Amino acid sequence: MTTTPEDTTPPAHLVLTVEDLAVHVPTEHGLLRAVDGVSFEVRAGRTLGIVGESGSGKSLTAKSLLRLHPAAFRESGRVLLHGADGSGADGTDALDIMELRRDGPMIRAVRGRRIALIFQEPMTAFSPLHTIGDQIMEAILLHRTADRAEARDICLEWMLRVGIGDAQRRIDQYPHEFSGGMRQRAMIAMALSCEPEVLIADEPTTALDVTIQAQVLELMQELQAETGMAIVFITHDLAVVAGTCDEVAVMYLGRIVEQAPVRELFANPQHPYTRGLLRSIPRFGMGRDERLQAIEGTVPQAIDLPAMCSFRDRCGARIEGVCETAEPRLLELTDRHQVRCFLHDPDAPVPDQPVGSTESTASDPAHAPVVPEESPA
Amino acid sequence: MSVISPALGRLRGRRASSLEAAAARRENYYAAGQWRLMWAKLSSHRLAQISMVLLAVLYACAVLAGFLAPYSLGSYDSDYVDAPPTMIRLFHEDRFVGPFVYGLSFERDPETLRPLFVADHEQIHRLEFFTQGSEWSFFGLFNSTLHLFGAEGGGRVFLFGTDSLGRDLFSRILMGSQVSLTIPLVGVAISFVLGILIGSIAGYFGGTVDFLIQRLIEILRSFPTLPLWMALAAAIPSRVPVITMFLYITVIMAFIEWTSLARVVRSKFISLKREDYVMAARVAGVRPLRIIGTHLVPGFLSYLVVAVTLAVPGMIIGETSLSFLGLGMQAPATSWGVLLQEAQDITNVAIYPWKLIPLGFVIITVLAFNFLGDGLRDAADPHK
Amino acid sequence: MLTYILRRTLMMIPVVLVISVIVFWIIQLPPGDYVSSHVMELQKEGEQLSAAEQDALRERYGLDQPWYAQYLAWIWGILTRGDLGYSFAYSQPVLAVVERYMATTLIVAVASMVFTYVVAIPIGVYSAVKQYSVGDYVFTTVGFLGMATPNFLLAIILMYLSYIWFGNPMLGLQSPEYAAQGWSPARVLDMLRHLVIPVVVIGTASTCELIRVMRGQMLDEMTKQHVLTARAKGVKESTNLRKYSLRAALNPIVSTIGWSLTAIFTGSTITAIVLNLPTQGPVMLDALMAQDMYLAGAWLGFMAILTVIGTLISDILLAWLDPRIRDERRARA
Amino acid sequence: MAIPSRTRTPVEFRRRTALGALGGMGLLAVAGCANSSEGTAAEEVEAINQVEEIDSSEALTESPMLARRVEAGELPPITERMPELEDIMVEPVLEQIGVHGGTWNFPTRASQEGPWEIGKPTEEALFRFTPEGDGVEPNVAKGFDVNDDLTEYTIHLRKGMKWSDGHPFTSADVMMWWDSIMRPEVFGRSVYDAFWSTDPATGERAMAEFSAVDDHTVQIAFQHPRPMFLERVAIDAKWMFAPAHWMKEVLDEFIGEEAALAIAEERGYEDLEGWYESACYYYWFWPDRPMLRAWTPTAEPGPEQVTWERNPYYWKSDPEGNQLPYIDELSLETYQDPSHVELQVLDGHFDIGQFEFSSFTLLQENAEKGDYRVVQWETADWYSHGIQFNLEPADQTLRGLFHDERFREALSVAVDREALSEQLTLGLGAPQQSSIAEGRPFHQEGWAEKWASYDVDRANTLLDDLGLARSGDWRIRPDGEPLRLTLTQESEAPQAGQFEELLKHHLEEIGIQIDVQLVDGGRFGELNDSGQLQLTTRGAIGGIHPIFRPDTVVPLRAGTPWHNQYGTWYASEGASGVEPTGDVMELITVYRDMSAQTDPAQIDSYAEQIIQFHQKNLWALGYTGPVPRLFSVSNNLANVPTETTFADEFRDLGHGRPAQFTFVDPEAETA
Repeated sequence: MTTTPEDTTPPAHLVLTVEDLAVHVPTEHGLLRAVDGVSFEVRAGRTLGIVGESGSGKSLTAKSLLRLHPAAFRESGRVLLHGADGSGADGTDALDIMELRRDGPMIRAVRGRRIALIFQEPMTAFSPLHTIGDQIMEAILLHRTADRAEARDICLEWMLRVGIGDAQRRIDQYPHEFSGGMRQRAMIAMALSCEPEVLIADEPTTALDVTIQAQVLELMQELQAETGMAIVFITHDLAVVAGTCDEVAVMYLGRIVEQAPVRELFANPQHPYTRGLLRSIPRFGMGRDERLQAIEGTVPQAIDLPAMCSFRDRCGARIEGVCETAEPRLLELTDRHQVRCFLHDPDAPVPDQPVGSTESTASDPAHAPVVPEESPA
Repeated sequence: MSVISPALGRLRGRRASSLEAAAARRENYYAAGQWRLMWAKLSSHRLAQISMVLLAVLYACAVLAGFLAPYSLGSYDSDYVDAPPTMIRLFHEDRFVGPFVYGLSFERDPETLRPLFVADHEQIHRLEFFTQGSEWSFFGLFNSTLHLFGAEGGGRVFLFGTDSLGRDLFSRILMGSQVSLTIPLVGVAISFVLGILIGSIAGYFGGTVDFLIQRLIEILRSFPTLPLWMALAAAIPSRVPVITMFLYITVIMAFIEWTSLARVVRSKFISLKREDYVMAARVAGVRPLRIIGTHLVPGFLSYLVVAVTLAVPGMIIGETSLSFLGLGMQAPATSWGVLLQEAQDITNVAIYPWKLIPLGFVIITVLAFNFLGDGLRDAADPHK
Repeated sequence: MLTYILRRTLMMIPVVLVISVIVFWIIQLPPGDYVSSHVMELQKEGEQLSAAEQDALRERYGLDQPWYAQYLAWIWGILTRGDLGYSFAYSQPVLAVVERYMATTLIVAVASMVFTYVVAIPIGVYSAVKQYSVGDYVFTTVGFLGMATPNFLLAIILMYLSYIWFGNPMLGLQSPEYAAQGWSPARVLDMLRHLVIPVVVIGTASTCELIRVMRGQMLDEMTKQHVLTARAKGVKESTNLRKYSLRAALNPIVSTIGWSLTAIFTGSTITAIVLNLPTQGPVMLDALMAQDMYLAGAWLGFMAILTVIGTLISDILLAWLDPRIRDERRARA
Repeated sequence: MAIPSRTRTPVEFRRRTALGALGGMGLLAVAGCANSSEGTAAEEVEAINQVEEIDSSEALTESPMLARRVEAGELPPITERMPELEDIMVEPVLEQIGVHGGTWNFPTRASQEGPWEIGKPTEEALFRFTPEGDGVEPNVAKGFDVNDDLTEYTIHLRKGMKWSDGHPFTSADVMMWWDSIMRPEVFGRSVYDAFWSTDPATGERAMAEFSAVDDHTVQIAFQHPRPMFLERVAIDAKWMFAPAHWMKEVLDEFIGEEAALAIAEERGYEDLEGWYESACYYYWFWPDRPMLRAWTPTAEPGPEQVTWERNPYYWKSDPEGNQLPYIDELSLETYQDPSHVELQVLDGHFDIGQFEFSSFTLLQENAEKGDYRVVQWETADWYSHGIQFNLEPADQTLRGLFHDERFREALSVAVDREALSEQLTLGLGAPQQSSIAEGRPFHQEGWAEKWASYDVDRANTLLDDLGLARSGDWRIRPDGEPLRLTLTQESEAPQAGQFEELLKHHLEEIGIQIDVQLVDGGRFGELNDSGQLQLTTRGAIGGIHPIFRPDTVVPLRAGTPWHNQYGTWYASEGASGVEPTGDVMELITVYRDMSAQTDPAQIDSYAEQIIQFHQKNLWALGYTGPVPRLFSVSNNLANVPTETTFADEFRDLGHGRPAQFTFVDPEAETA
């Protein structure tokens, strides 16, 4: 995956296209625009990372792909699931998940079968009252075979594939008898047992300790190589993204603020938020007295936001008189690198003051207007 | 970060949550203590709010009972036995005269001896507000003869009718609320302390201590309460002041109630005990009682508040049952339990149905406490 | 597990013995004894017993002994001969009296319990699934009305309404004309009609409690991660509700069945009196009032044992239903 | 009436009894009774007691239910079942000749403590009180003879009379009762007062001797004159016979202790005492135990319903020769709370219900709907609401006060009787002192008004005079203690708590602090026995005649709160209790003298003295006059007396002669 340079491999066929996805939640205090205007696409065998802080809407986006939200949530946009061979890449023949009735048989046929989901907390993702095997087989019985013996075989096979030794015994054990890492392996086995086209991994490793984390990530990569499934990898951890994803979308307050291939993003972040995130990752070679920089403030709530840049209050590079005037557009810096920031918008309103910032430093590259041409290809 | 993001979490709790528009407030949201969160959530739970208001009104009435009640507990009036609620009128012969009542003449049906009250249209008794009447005492602090209302010139106003001894039911309900609304609170408070203490000891130490306490609870719960009450009723001397009797009753109630609270506390403790911060404190050598006091109890105090709110209705009903067994307040002191017990009679249900009005008060109070408890429970876990 | 049950069962013996002592001590605690209350009863009917006659009665019943001597004799009889003692008021062995009322008591208790569970669980589930809907509020309110009205008053009001509306207060468990007959569909129907009020009255109190618990449990369970996991697997909502949420929510409720039976047995005494039910409750209350101590003692002891067994059953059920607890027990035992 | 000439007829008999003489005093105001002071007692009694006789066996008619059994060969014909024609007891017609059939739905208390509820209405004693209550008349007995010094009573039984199992009833049955049951005291009761005569000189008591003269004659001999013997038998001994043939199969005397115990155990009893109390005293629950009652049980009492069926051998008929009872069956249905009887009377289920007076309005208002009428029977109590002072309380200061007339008067006039009457008795209990009502024997002028006017000032003056000075709200006793009294009532009593609350209210107005204490029956008994009571509102005093039942008015035995310690003293012959002084001692003396009298007029004059002591002292204060006992009677039921007296001495409802109650339309009456 990541080891293969994108430009040398033939583009894999499209598996999932998300267009203008929005999840709006009515509350007593107004409409919460939890996800707004999100678009991306995922190709077979590739991994898309969605990165963001708590409350950025990344998990909601993930659940929208399977329509797991309660009826009260207002969803719009299109989630196109293309045929297994990539047919309908133009959208004509694809299945629009948003058109399906919530909890109807159509969506249920997609869930687990074509799009599978792995959750963050392996501790709670299994029912404590049922055996691991029972819960893995449930999906198999629903989607692949009605024969329990066969389902059990498939289950055992997958448990072995995800590295659960002594599967014959463990299949009848309860979740509390599994360690965290083992449970996450079981979770993966459950998700993959029906060989889905898309795997959505919602913070699959957050709850695990570092060595287990690495094992699980490795496992996922191996399996992706074997099955050719697409992965949507949701995380707040840019470090993980770097090692696993082909493409990265950075979300802030329900919107994608920057999207680029993984190398491009790390090498040439364009949005102040992305830069902030990158600065908050510890790097090799950091000076002893260098401090990790956190982004100030917390994610506000997306209710009744005025039409302005939502990151403005926390932004170190805000342009007074510009950022609060309107919402920035998503700009195409290159055909695969998009950013949502006035800094890159040639049509941005003229600021009252040239550059206004409380803590801006000249040395910070973020403050220099970045010209698209300069970005490394 | 939890699997469900806080945003979603808040959304899920949205129906009971407040999502403040103001950014400043929003920022505080994360810093806000558990109590503020609960309060914020509670204040958007409409039924809980209504319940709170209702309870506030009821308690205020109980505090001001002497002032609000037009008559005292000793106002036996043989001219007005089993009188139905008095009709308060505004117009006399199509002429507006303000709130007034007609004088009533009392006679009995010669066939059935049912009391009949005929309104005498010649006698008009206006309602007077802030009027003088029988003396009442404000918890022994001061005495007053001021009453919110009364009928002028010998008129009688019985909002809820009278009982067979000719006492005003409205006044009795108010006076009774002083007992019926406080016994549960005091009783729950006692059982609360007992329950936390014993439950936490059992939960914290586990092992033999837990085993013994568990058996103790088992024994207590299988106690025959009925003969116990009867024994107590006989043991309580007849000449106890009302306050003492009140205490006896609360202690009896608490004695029965604490075991269930202790069980709740114990199980909560066992699960909390495994939490890291408690482990840390233990490893650091903090004394057990200190751990219980500073680490564990705050960890589920909100939960206990809920449990307590929900225990109150049981106590209110318990008080009525005790009255049924004759273990109630001594006359003329009264309580809702005593009033209900008096009403428990086919004659009353069939002929003098207004005597069932106290039941309404019991129901309202129990409902209010329950809805408040429900609201509190929904609010108790803001991050759910 | 087996060792655990065994250990707990053995532990029951001292607990029950302690309870029996306390029960017996409490029963004789109220002043006066059976003879003194019996004499008062006779007086009301115009009979007088002389002091000598009273003393003879006391001697005959062994009431001239101190209470612990009476207790030891009683418990010895139970342990060695299975003899529960003698009811003074009925002049019959306690067992005979208890037997006489057992069938109806069980019918009422079991019917109330079934009613409670059959009504409460679906309503609790409904109220949770449709939280804050009109139905939720209606059920909650009706449940609370039942709970807030003291049973004795609710019973008398329902009886009176039944008389007003149907011309029959539905007292007792069956119409007298059926009492002497054999079983027939008409008699069963008649009995069912008579069961309505008692079951409603006795049931509502615990029903409300149960609805609330069930609703809370369901709300907790329905938002659990693993329910979402199952949904993401493509499991049907109804299956999901049944297999995961309901199953988990039922756990604590099923495990309290042991407790509730005792509660329904003892808690319905006053109701049974008001409704004229020929159950143990009123018999026992009379026995307590009259200090017919072996009868009262046997019954209360029985209740105590039921409570202890109930607790044990609850614990076993809990372990049986929840693999985590099962393993913990296994580890401890 | 063909009674052997040597036997006195009931008319003669009445002339010789004490109450016969009372007739002239206008004993009871009985409607339809030729109640005039002019006619002789004999004429009057004869008018009341039109004893008719069945002319021929042709006239005898039985219930269709029995006729069917006769046809089926299960029963002998009626002529063989009933006594010889001239010995059949003929009940006079009260309202109408009845119709055979129907089921009488009869409420009984669920508790085993209530055997009398069915026991009294179905009871058949040797002698019973006349409807007017002015004396006794033969019942199971056909008649009697007595010698002039009242030491030898000869009782004649009815020839051909049979037990409910068809076995002949003879003098052997009376002898069985006396020799094997009463005298050995096998059922836990001492030999009744009736069977003792007192030596007028020494006061020593001697037991009667029974002997069977022939199959139908029994003689009872006393050492000393025994006046009022038959009245006492009617009250105390209730039945003076037992089925000898059956008893021989159960009494240990005949079959040995082992076999007797085996039977006891078979019947569910652990000892012979319990079994014999049940077999010889509360015997009417055993279906196999032969009886003389109009109805007999078909099963032992159970949790729900028991049917009693008519006794095919019942020995009474109406004047037309219809064998009684008219009603075929009793359906005994258990209830636990009086409200159940109320509800099932309202819905027309119970044919007769007995009620406290407080149910009056409810019953009257629904009478038409429930198709019943409300019948009121007077009671013989002297008041409906009142208090008794325990004259020997532990506290000597209180004792002094209770014995002081002024104190009792103060407590009497401090209470507003008019108000109490409205609040407690629906306005029906007259606001008056404890007293004997006008028209009843021993009524005294001015008694009802004594200390009866509401006068708080007077009460205060009296208390001041007693040295009970007021300090603040409360009065202080001479010893410096506050004057504080405990007022005890049994919690089960009707209206318990209400009357006490009102009393407390009134008495606290005059500075006496009152603690109301409601206790269960056993506790009350214990308080009473141990002398711990001070004031109590439980029960009432009174009664038909001091000679019938002196318990509440003369301290002869323990029980009645006001004289409990004295009664204990008397009954234990001084071994325990407290020896009375003054007027209370006089009561005992007068009573003893009265008991030794053979002349009815003398007896009455002594009785009057007893009454006057009460009028003078008022050891018990009454605040409201007596209220009647209520019966709801189905409109389909006839021959239920409307105005008579409800008293235990008269066996409560039994005084209405239930055997001749009849349904107007028996078809409409099923269970």
